[in-house]
Amino acid sequence: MTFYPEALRELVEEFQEVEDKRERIEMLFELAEEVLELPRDAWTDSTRVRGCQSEAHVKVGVSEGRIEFLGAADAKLVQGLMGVLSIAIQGLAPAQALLIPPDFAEEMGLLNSLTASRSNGFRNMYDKVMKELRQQTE
Amino acid sequence: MTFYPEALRELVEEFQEVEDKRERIEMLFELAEEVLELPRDAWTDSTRVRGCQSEAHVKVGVSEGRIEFLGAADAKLVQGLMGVLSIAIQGLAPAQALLIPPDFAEEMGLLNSLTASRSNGFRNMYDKVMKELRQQTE
Amino acid sequence: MSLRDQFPILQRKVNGYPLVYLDNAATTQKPQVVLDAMNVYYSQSNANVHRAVHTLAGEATDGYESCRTKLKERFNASKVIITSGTTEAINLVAHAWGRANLSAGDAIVLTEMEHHSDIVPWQMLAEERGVEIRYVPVTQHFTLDMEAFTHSLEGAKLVCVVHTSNVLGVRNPLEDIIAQSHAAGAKVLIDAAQGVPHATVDFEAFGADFMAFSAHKMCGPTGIGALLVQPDAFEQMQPFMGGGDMIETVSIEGSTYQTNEHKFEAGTPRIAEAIGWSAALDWMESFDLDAEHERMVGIARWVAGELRKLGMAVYGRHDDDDAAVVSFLHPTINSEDMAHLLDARGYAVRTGHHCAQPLLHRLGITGTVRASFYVYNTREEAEGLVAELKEIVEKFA
Amino acid sequence: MSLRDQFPILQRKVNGYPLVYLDNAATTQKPQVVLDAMNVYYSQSNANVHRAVHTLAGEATDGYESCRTKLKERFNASKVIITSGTTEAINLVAHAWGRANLSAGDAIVLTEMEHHSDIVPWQMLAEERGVEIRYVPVTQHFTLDMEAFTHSLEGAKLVCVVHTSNVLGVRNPLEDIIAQSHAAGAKVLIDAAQGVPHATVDFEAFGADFMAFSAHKMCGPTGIGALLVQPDAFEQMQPFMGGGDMIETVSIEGSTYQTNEHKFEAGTPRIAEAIGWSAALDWMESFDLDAEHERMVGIARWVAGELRKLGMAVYGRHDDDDAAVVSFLHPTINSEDMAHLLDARGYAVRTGHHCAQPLLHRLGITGTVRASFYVYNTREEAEGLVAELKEIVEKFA
Ligand SMILES: Cc1ncc(COP(=O)(O)O)c(C=O)c1O
Ligand SMILES: Cc1ncc(COP(=O)(O)O)c(C=O)c1O
Repeated sequence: MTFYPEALRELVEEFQEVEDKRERIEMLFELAEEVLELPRDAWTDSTRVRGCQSEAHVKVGVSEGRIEFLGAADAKLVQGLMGVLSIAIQGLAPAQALLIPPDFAEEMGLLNSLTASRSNGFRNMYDKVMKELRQQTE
Repeated sequence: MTFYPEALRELVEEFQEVEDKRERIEMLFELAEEVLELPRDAWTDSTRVRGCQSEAHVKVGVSEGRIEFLGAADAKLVQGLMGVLSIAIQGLAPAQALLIPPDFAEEMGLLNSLTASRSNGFRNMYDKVMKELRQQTE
Repeated sequence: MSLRDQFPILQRKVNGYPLVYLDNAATTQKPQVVLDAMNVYYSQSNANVHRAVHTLAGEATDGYESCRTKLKERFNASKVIITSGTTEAINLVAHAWGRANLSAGDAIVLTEMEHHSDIVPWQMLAEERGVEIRYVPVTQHFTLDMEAFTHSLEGAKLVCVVHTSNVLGVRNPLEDIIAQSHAAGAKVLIDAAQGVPHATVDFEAFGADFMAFSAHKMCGPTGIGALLVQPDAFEQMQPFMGGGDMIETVSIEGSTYQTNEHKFEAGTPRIAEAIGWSAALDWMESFDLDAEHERMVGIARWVAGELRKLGMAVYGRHDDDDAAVVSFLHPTINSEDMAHLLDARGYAVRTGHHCAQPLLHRLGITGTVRASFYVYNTREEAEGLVAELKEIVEKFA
Repeated sequence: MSLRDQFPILQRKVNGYPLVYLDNAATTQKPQVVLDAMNVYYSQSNANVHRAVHTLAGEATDGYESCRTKLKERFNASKVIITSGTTEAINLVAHAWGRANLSAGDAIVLTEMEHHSDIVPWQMLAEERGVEIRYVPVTQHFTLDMEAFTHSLEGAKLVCVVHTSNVLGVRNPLEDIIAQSHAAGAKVLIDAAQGVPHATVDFEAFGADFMAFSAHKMCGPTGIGALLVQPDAFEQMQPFMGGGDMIETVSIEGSTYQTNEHKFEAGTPRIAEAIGWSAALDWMESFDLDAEHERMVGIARWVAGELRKLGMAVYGRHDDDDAAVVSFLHPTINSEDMAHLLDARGYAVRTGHHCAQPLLHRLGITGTVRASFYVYNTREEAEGLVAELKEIVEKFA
């Protein structure tokens, strides 16, 4: 967990203390509120996270060297994971954010598969955010 | 074994008494001599047993209501099985011969597969002989 | 041992709760006898089939061919081609029969109820050969528009229809479809992936020309399926994939092909899979499928009713011959969230478009939550599902 | 546990004698870990992959994709398409790449050493599209006529060559072939069915455009194989079979396809098989394949020498990089008889044309007896084989 920012580390630990998966999901649903919402009329093909079962959109900008992350998803679970990512990277320098591996979703006991495939909206979302960050720092 | 003619029944029993497969094969090789040989220059596409690994040819006629069976094969094992079939059907009425199931090769401990496939020259040979007998009695 | 006890996976816990496996339309579980048969093969008889005289090869060949024999018996079919599954079986028809017998201007009839596996191969053929595709619409009662079907037949050469919808569970009026198609001079392909797990079909009496299905949806292994073909249609098929045992002779001038089913089984076949499927087919004979089907549909019908009471939209009608599939949506709770919440309590259901986007498009939706029942599922499991959903609705609606 | 002890089948008796399995070029045996992996999957995680959120589906998807990941690592390949075997992999190239990139007048170079699986798909394409096929002859030293090869390249678009002959065991000069082909502007497909079980290949460094092989010849299950593809060739491939997970969207107006390997994996994939293969790939890392290869070729070379002493014709040269395959014929004893006599003592060898009729035609024969060795075979088994053959020759010649 070395690369996790403090806030993310705490979150992971908080989740790990909860044994029941249903409870963890409910906690995650609450984190959906943490995302700076990308309004529906800003949803475009370029904000779309591909391969999700339902609609999910993200927008990542870098302003004065700090990340600005917006997102929204039909599924609360996906938006909750955006919330976690948001807590992790909002306001960070891109170079720092790029060090965060996707493992937290598994470590928080939320996903059981990290394979980048259609079942895994989270992984696609994470990959898209990181890719865009990389492009914007080049 | 109800449909086996006497001579075939005896042969099957004789083979069943021998425990070693190698010995049984050697006994079968000797039965290759029992076949009325179909001379090489009589080998044609219509005498060919298809799907054999090596060349095998048979010719079945019915003369005065009695079967006349000729055969020859590159493989002694196949020709030996022709010998067994010959002992079973030579001179029989076709209707009687048609009652003989192909099981004897397995019961004699010679083949372990009765699936009609390329591995099984015997089965293809048996099927061809029976088919021709059926055609000639129609 | 009870039927259910024969499935080792059903002892498993998921997220601390007993597994309730309700994703049977995607794939079914395997009884122990199927695993045993494959283990025995691999640890006692593993060898390549055909063309060999050694003992293991004979046993492997017998095992492989026994699958074909059992399929012939179970379905009363004279030609059974072993494929990797329903999808390959349909692609085989599109290539081996379609490309040899259809040309520009010919028409194929599909339905909006088809699985992608019975759409995309035809779209590819249509694009390549200029063949026309006509889609029979689905009505608001979740059935095929049979009037439109009749109209679509004019000049059609092939009708491809799903036996039972994997989304709706609706079993189509196949007898009528086959009779009308044949009267119009069209051949008929049935996608029976969801049909044969629920009903025994006499292919000969049924009268379709082609029928495709997968082992993994009827308690058999992954990686294997079959295409049943009527003899006259079989004679019209050209080879599809080349190599391995499908030839009679190969020379640099050209090749000649086998005349039996091997012609369409290029390369080393699915040997262990065939042996496992063979065991699964035997196992399917060990209970009364019709009675089980009745029980399962009863459960599905009950679940559908309860879910409607919870305010869900249910897509399906659950007639006696339909499959035990319940597709549903809640007006405000997202499907994916619902599936995750269920998974947290051990319930495995599927969400998404179920590879039937044209059908969902017609229904005006993009996906459903789907619970599908099979022979080892119990009424108690269904009650548990309803109770869980009730809790979810109360909490998250 | 010794390497050999990990193969349960090697404890078996055949006709009262311990099994001596020397038909490894047809298919290899499976170590217990491979069976275990498939059993664990079927009894704990069996589910359909992709598009689902429940726990089992996640585990199944990870298991399936782990096979791809391991293949990428082992072969240093960026694109790995999972197929049902070598044969389907080559047919996939013929359809997905060939039909999109070759047209009348284009030429494909094959060799007389090819397996039918690398001939028939091209003959079918040639007939359909008017493509020319050129066959590189085999010399009396059992090698490709490299001068003829160089000449054949003029204007060729694709070169298809077997890594290692399944009849001769001869490993072709692939580095030279690939370099010359690329210089002439042709892509190269390697049939590595017999190659990868004996040698580790760095696909990236190797430089071929396509490489096909089967799991069952490298201690993995039946029913699965792979096609490795270079990225630029991958971009030139059109979809082959339609249905299942290969699409992005399907509508009645048309479909769009996935952009990764799933585009070529239509239908429910070979899930258990992928998991079994994954275990086999791990297992292959547990010993030094190069050292084992050296040992096996040593055995083959010794056997070849002994058989020549017995008056047999041996077809092969047994160089260091060749596979441990010994093809032979006795001047008077029929091959099939020989195989039956060997089987009676527990020895499994293969006879027949080994799906390489053009090669045999060139050698002026119609078949051989073939003994092929793999990592679990011992020197003692080889000595036993020679002793048996000696006895057979003495008795039946
Ligand atoms: C050289 C070669 N190519 C292709 C094949 C075909 O492999 P499969 O039957 O597994 O598709 C084989 C195996 O029989 C082979 O030895
Ligand atoms: C109706 C229907 N057709 C075709 C298929 C495709 O079957 P498979 O993926 O086994 O090829 C399925 C299963 O997903 C199905 O439900």
